[in-house]
Amino acid sequence: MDAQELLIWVRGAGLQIAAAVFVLGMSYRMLHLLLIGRKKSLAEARGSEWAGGLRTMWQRSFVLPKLSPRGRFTVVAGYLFHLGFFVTLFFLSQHIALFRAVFGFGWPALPRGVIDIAAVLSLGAMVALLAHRLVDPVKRLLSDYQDYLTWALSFLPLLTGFMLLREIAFEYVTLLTLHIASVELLLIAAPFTKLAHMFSTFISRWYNGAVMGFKGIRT
Amino acid sequence: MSRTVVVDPITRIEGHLRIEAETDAEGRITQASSAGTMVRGIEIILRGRDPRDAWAFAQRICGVCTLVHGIASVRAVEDALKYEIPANAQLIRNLMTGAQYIHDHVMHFYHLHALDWVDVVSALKADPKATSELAQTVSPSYPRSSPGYFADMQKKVKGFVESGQLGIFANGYWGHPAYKLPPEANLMAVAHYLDALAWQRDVAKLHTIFGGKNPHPNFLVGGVPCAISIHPEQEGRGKGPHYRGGEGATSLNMVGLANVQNIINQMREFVDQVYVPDTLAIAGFYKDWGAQGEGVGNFMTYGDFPAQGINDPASNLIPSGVILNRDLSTIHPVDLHAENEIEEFVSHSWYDYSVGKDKGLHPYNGETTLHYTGPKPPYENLDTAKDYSWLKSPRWKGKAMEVGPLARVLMMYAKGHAQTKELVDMTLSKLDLPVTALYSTLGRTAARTLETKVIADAMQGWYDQLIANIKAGDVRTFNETKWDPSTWPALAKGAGFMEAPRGALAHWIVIKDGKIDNYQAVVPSTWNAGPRDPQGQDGPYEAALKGHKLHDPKQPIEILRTIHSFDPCIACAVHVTDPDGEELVKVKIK
Amino acid sequence: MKEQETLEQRLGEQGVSRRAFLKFCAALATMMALPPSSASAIAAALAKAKRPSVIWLSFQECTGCTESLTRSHSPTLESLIFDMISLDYHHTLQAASGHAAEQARDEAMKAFYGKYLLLVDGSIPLKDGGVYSTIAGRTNLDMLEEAAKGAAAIVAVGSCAAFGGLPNAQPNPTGAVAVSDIVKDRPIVNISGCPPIPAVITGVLAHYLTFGELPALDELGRPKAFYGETIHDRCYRRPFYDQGKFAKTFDDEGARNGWCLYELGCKGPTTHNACATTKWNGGTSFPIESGHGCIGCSEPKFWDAGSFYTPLSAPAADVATVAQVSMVAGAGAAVAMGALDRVKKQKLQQSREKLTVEDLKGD
Amino acid sequence: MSTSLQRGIASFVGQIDGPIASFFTSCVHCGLCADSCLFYTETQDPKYTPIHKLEPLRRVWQQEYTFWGKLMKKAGLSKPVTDEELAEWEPLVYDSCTLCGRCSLACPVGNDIVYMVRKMREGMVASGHAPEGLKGATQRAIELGSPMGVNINTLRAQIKHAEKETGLTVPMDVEGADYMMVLSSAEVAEYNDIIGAVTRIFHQAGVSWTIASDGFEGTNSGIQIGSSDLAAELVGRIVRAAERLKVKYVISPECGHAYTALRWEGPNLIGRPYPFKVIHIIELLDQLRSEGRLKTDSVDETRMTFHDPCQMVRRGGMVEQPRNLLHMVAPNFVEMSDPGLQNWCCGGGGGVSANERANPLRTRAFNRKKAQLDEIDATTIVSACSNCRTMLLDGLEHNHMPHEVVGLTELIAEHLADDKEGKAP
Repeated sequence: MDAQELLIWVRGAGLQIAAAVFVLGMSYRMLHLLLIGRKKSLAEARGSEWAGGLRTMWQRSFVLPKLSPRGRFTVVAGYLFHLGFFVTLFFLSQHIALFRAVFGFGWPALPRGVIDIAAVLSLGAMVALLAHRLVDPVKRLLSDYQDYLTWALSFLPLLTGFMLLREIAFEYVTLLTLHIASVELLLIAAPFTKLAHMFSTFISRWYNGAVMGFKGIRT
Repeated sequence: MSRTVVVDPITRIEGHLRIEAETDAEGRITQASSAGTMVRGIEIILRGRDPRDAWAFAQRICGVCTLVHGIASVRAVEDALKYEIPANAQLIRNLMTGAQYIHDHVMHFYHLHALDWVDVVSALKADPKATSELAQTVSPSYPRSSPGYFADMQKKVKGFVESGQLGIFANGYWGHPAYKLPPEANLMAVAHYLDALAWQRDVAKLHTIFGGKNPHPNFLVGGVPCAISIHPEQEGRGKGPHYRGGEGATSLNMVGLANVQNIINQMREFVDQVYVPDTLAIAGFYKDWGAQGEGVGNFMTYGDFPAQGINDPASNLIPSGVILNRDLSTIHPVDLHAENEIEEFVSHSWYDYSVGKDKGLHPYNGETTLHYTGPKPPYENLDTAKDYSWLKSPRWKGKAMEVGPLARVLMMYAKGHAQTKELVDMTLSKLDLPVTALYSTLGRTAARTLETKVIADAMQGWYDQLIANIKAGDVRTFNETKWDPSTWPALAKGAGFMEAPRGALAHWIVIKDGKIDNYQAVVPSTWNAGPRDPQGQDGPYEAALKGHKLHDPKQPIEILRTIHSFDPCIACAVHVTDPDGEELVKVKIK
Repeated sequence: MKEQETLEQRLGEQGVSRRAFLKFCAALATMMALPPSSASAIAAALAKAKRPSVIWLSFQECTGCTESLTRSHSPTLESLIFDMISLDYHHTLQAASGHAAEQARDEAMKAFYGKYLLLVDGSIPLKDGGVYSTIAGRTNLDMLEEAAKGAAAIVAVGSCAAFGGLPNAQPNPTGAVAVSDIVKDRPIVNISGCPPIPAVITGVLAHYLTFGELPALDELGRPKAFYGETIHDRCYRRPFYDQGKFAKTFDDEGARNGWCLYELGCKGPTTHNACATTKWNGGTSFPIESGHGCIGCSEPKFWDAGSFYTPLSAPAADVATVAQVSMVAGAGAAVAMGALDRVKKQKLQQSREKLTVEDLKGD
Repeated sequence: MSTSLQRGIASFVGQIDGPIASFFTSCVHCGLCADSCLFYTETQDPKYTPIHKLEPLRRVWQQEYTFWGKLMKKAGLSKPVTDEELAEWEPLVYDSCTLCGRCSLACPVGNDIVYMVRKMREGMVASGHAPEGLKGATQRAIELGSPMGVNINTLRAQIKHAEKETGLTVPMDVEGADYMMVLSSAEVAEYNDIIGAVTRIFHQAGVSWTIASDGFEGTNSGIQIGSSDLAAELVGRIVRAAERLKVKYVISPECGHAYTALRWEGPNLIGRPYPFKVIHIIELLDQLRSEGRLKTDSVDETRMTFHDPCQMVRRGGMVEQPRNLLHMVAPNFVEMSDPGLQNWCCGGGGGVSANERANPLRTRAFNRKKAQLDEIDATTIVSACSNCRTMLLDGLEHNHMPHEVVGLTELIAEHLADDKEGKAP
């Protein structure tokens, strides 16, 4: 199989496999989380579960507790990483073209300069987060192989994507193949690893917020 | 004693064609079988693909016709989706198709057909001065006609022949008594062979401007791909690449449009000054060919070159219709969508039909199931009583039809197209031949020349209209409303037709859920070169060869002349035939 | 047979000056990306060259490659076939037909055994014993193997001969393969493209005639001089790609301004060819300049690389349907697993012993 | 596998519900919860990272509720949860967690970690891994009616004392009263001024109330040890008494976990909704205040601050109510840093105070409170949870700090507007 055939495979069958695993795994996992369910509280509500749940789903992305310096580092780097990741994922015109092709609609892209900055910041933040995970006692205690695996799986698409836009080190075909393949690995791993938090976070926040909302606690 | 004469490969054509002819004791052909010996299964490959991509696949049916299948394909999709295209796109398609005719017909005449009539070796004996006089008589305004020019040309040929490496001219039937031209005419034709090679290179550029390259220029469902880059300075617009295009933006800018005008001029000059005069001059020596090689006597056109869009057939430069049995007084209408009109048969082809091999299928329901039943290669002969070709046998209401330049000229003539009538009458009177001479090998070749002239003259009109539209601010070349497959119906059927240089061409497409469900191309060479049908009716090639007397069965130049007069394009014909050898005395021609 | 003349002699006889000849050689050197100093070496080699025999076999093809060759501006087809090579077999151009044609080929193969250059266009069908393409009753495979034996080198012209091309596209109904799938013991150069750029065909021939060997090839057997870079790398619209300026339809402002065609499916970034530099038909234009994305025709399997209008960043296959099916399957699995969990929990509940204060007292 | 371990793991499996599965799925090991936990901040020991305290439960979840986990378990590749491991985790789950819920507000992916700890304790106690102190307290609660050993006689004595002090009658077992007051053991035993305080306040406000002789103890050790079965029994006593007296409201005392047990968990523990409503005493006082039924006529100029009890504020939602009341009587009220929802726990909630083993750690954890207090120059700490008060007093004493600690209800009662009838002679 030559480079072109490999590219065709990753753009075709490979992507189908990855999409199938991702969608099947994620829909299974998320629906399962909802279906495991919880007992409805028989206590008298003081507020609305829905209001609390929905508010927390959204608000928890922005409202932060007071943090120690190491906590602040995690939050800042974490934000940069996620923000950079989302900006490059959703606002690079090539990606929007992908969404248009798959979903039938798109949206305006951000200028390349913005994307470049976002990608660099995101990459830098990820490297810093990895270093922190290796030295910070709390994170080191919490980490297992999966944390490093998922770090690599998230880092590679960003890195190869950045290299692709500039054709660094390899030629376009190779870089595009690597980029798509790295995304496929990410998609395949996502439902079975902590990457599932990309969706379950919102379920978690809902559950958390719903409890608070039920009690009428304004968080 | 009867013998089977096999000509395989038929060269100087597009594709892989084999002719097996049975001759009687006098060397007269009693039955001929035309076999296409190559198939790629493009219709099978097309299934399940994006209809918008189909043109590129279909276009590769043939690199000589090179754009006709692209246009037929996009028209099929547009017909299925009721997809209107902008006026400019129609004009550009007309210009590209017109250029294809002119390019293709000239190349066919000089580079594929001429060597059947022109003896290259004989040119060595010509007197350059007399050649010059002949040339100036034939075409007073063509500049390359000095004695020195022809002397140089002769020297070139001489050097070539004397090198001992004859290359493409090796093993020609040189000196065959069927060659009737005097040495001077041969020398003039050889010179024009080379002139035409140089000329065609330049005029092919018209396709490149609009379509990016030639062969295989690009097309687009919904219009044409090349946006028009005419940038009037606009108030409030910035300068520089941020606001404007780079380097002239697209090839269809002021320079490109001026270039198109130059090419049209070049085309018309060559047609008027070289092609038409040469045809008439050479035909004068072969008037006997005005009485043989007719074929089936039925002619069909689909029409083309719409002035008002594809859905207004009345505006076509070439009208559509069917002429039966030479009867020019009645033009029968043709309906491509009617399932009882056009059908393809496979009774002598290496295909299977689910409905049985003796039934015909309209292309919407067409099937392409390869099933080779011929002899195991290497073989000497095909079994022409059974299946013998990769071509199917298309029929209109059960009748074999000849398509191509002769059909078109007859149609225009019958419908009273003034310029055609004038050209046909002028030619017949110059050659002193009756109207019936049109139904012949010579008539077919002459018709090709005459329609080239008609189309070359029409080019200017399309160009002028395009420029007028742009001047009026209309630069639209593509309609994007139905580009997105989500706007399409779940099921759509369409037929895209055109007049290709070699004749009536149509592609039928069935689109299901945004993908190609069935795709069938019935191409000119399938009509002309197809094998016999279940009723045993010959295809046009087969019919045309009947009665030819071979002067020397080992040098069957007569077969080549008639077959070449159809300008075969066998890769186009996709489905090809193969003959199977009867247990007669088989003599391989040496 | 007269002693063969050299090219320089022949050109001289035809009134071509030495000066013009050298100019041609310099142009050739530039085109082949050779240093200018090599022009004189080319001139010396070409001046001494006899016209080598070239046999051109056409298999499952459309004649587009031959047509492309006829459009060559430098060298022209005329100078190629009359001055540089002896084209001893070529279906579309040769005068002879039928047995006479076959005989011409046989003779040339005998006379120049081990020396002739074999050019092939079209793929070779192998399915069902190769019945899908025959010439003179012989299969393409048979003819190729015979001709390859005596060939000094083989030039696979066009993507069909080089990589299998259109006949090889899924589902490959005739089992079509490339020349290199069959011939393993001869040097092969792949001049891919559908069709190839004529200057590339003539350039490779000129290189071979000059140096007596094939030019440097990439891993796909293509001459690096022409296929070393992508269309994208040399595209005049590249700055727009870098700026993120893309035409969104074929007839919007972006399209008229010549912005990048990436989003309209241009395969320039993954396609190795010289279109963006040599352009087509005497430098007139090339597909991207004429508003249509590159379809990637010089790369293997380009017919099966997804729609020509799908951006490279988008899937080449139907992912949406796969995703829809997967979502339903995932939901089904979740419902089933949810039910099992419920049963498990109910069982646990039933068998659960209530915790009493006795349990706290320990052992 | 021992029976108790089996029982514990079965309990884990039974406890894992949608939220817990979702929380484990979402955790990205960012470690931010560590910063929110005073056991981590005061020790800097990573093992006190809240999410880490749930490791055994996480593994049970993984092995029983995830595709790969099940597969790995089938293949014998996963590490089973053992008794030794649970024993190792026992101090993490009980000693170093006060169920204060601060981590649940800090988690960026939204995990309600305290919810998980509460559920995990169910399995821990079922497997026999609960601290001895807490076991004893629970046992006493079940067997004697109170974790501290107070009984109806103790209460009657305190009531008599209060009646004498206030000159008012403390209504006992009055059927048809609107409100039924529940107390915590500590209030009966130590902070008994509250009985007089509420008597006077209710008298002034004209509240119809009563105390039930068979349902006055609000402290619920069952919740703290993590046993729903035992918690249900304890709650059931109050419910039965309230139903017997046909009251409309049951008043939760100034005791955090009592409030949580009675207000939020109670109906779920007994498996049916209450026929009455539960209201926290502070909530009621604020309601009386807003209705104008609670009047004060003097203020206390002391610099006061308020210690937010976790279960009442962060987990109970009463942020404004205590402050409204304080503003009536404390013009020099100052807030500590991180007031309200983000307040730091006293260090002894969630059963930690009943667990002697945890004392050294609890003392260390108090450093956080000390630091908070050192930032302001308040002299009096007001709170509304008897357990907090005990912990504050403990901590202040240990650190030789001079602050006074008062209960909010008592503070209000002290400044009640002069009321001829209600005022003590």
